[in-house]
Amino acid sequence: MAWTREQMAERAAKELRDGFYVNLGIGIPTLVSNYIPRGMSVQLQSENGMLGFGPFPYEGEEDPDLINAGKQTVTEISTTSYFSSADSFAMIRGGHIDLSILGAMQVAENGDLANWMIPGKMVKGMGGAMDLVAGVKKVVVVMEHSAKNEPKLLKNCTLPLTGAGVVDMVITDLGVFTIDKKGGGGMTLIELAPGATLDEIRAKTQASYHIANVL
Amino acid sequence: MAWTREQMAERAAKELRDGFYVNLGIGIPTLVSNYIPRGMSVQLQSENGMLGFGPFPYEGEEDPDLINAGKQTVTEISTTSYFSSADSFAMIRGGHIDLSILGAMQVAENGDLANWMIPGKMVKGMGGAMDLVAGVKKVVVVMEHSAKNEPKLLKNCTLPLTGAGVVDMVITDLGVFTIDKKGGGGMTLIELAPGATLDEIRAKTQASYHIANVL
Amino acid sequence: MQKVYPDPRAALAGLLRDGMMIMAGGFGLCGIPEQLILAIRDSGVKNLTVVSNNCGIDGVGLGILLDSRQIKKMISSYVGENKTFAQQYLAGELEIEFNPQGTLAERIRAGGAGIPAFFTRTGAGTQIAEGKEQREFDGNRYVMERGLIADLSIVHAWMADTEGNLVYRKTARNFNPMMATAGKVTVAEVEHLMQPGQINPDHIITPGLYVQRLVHVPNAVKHIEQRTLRKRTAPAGTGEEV
Amino acid sequence: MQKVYPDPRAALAGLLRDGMMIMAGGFGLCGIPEQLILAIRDSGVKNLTVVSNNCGIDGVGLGILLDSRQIKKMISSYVGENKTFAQQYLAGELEIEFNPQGTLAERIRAGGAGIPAFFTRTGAGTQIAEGKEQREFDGNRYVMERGLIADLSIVHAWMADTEGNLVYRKTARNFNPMMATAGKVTVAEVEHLMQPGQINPDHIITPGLYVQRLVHVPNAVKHIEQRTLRKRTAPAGTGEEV
Repeated sequence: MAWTREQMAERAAKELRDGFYVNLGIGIPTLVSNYIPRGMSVQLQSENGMLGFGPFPYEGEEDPDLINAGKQTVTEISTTSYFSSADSFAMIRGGHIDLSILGAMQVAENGDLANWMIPGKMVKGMGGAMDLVAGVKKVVVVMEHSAKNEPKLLKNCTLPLTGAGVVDMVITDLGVFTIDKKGGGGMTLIELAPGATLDEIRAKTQASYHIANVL
Repeated sequence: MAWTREQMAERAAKELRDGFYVNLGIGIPTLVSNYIPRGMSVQLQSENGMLGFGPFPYEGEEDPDLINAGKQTVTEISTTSYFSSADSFAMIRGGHIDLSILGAMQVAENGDLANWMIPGKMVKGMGGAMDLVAGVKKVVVVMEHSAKNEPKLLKNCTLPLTGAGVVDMVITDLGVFTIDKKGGGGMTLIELAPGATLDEIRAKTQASYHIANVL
Repeated sequence: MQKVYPDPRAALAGLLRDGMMIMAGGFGLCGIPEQLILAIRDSGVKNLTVVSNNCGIDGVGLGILLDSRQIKKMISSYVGENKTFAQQYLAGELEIEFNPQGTLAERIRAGGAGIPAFFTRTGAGTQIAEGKEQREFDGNRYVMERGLIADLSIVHAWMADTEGNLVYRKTARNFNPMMATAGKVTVAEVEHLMQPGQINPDHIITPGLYVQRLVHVPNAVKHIEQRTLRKRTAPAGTGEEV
Repeated sequence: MQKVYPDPRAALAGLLRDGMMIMAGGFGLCGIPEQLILAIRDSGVKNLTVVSNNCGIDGVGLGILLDSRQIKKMISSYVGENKTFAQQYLAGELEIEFNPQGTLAERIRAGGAGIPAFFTRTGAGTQIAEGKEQREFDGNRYVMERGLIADLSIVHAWMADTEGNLVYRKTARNFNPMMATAGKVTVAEVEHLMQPGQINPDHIITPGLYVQRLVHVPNAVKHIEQRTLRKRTAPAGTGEEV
């Protein structure tokens, strides 16, 4: 019956590798931290200036000087280091973060990503999203396959872009797609969520895509 | 009788102001630190990554991890901070150092400075000199007025430049010149060393210069 | 050179004027120079351009200067936490220039470091690049961004010595160190004020030369924007959640 | 992820190849990764391009790799302390690319920070600007300089934890932190090796993500290039100089 939010996060966690440094966006991506395999060393980066952070604090132990990029209170762990915003984005822009997992409004078959503004609505700002998608080695989008019956996987994004040709993988409630953003090989459906069908995906996807042989 | 090296350094020290952050080059400029007026707060910057340093260490207290830009052992003081070379030159390039005092082979009447190479001779490199003269707020050159009877204050430098239009003041053994490097007002002789004469300076100076009214 | 001032008002005296550009440190409400912001409010200075990653929340941090209508323009990466902001913006009373967060941080760092412009991949091919020079290096497209210098920077530090050497605490560091380098004048509010020599010089983040004025704010109240907690699981055997 | 290797040779195993570009930290002989340099000598790798502010002195530091003729080209700001350098250069056996020291530091920082090019006033109107784009911003002339990335960076730190978090000591910091960010692979030799959590996270200069391999060199001998001393003046009343 398609993947739940938790299951999408669990699927995204399969992209983690031992030793990875990872930046997780707000929403479903945050849940990915619950699925880091035991024994695997994965350090989470928070773009406000922290590498290596732990779970939310216990009541009474929250520290106003210790927050993540979502402005939530978090905790320090043994691997933690702190640095300035300039150093944090030097790390991101310089390609030193292995994986960024984030949400999206639209993804195009060439890897274009839109997730920061809807013209005509109040714009809140892009925060660090443009830097993350431009700088991180691998960019994985986790999002609902469609929104109110509007497809979100498109031939071309209609919303203003967060990044052009930046997405490597899209995980939706219905399946997983890879995008050959550098090579121009387009988008490929590589996995189906349990209960999802090729027909259903075809109906809900505007983008062109290949279908991997295994399906 | 002209100024000695020590007297040239003493004259250069008159350019110091309370609260100044200062970079001193190798040679006569280093001696300027002996003439900081008592009670005046002047912090010395060393471009290898140190702000605020003290005199040479006593024997047995020298530390291989604590050197100045001339690779000499120095000492820490209560105001000292350490930083990387990138941060050090950010400080220099960004105009945060008030005064740079350094030596020169040639200075031109428009403020051009040459002090890093002689074509045909083995070139050792410019080190931090090009950054200092380009970035520091005020650049004072301390040098002999002429070398082997060759003038060093020229209409145009004949040696490759360290910086174009960068020198604010030149202190030689014979006197002191200011240069209006931004305004294009040229060079002006403002002081004579004891025993030096306008005739002697005229004979040993190729550059054009005004003579201040006080002389 | 006496850098320590008795209170925030005194620390800003003579530095404020209508229409100036001010950089204010902090990320969300973390590491913001709140006491200096209050002193700016009290000064009544107007038509400010403020460079800050966010704009506080309603009634806290820079939100205070929105309430008092002293801000003409924000240069920020995200302003979503503030209803007053939205109202003033939609009413055409407030300008906003959005910068990607990393571009904003680097523009400030560049301003302080004497770099008038640099190239970044961030924003290439997006709206953010419009009107800016774009150029290819080694097969990738980059946008040219300009360094940023402010008339005044206000920052918050955890500890300082009277020389102006600053140390920050945990993620309250954020934009403060770069802003300290990019103000023509920088004023720091600090929670702990020490004598020179009391901070290990290897631990100093902002060397004193960047700080012209200091004010000690020993009782600063720090705010939490999103208090997120986990439940204590019970000690083994008790079966209770505490 | 095990980052700690038993000795310098093991820490470099599989990383060296003829013709590669290596960044080596240090200023003069201060903060140089000497044990890693010795391991590179022993590896016999050839035709290296080495980015380092200086080139050691005869027989010490990078001077060792000159003696063994493993260096093809240096990118440096000053190489005046080394006779072998002069000989090989004058014999046409060695190339040198001089960069102003601050430009060199910033090129390395830019390389690590994903900035392909930036503008600096340093060198404008001099030989250094020849062949480079020059441009005016706000009435001043600037030179465009490129970011620099190496195949391998070798750095020296005072303390590390096994996660690769690094701390430097006094002026031995110099070029090491930027180079740690600008190597496709970075190997650090460290005087003191700790467990994670033993270094205050506010004091860490190089976060562990920049360091792929570590080697503990507890007995590293450190050199002094210019031992300059002042005389002890005698305790009052003794009339002696000690």
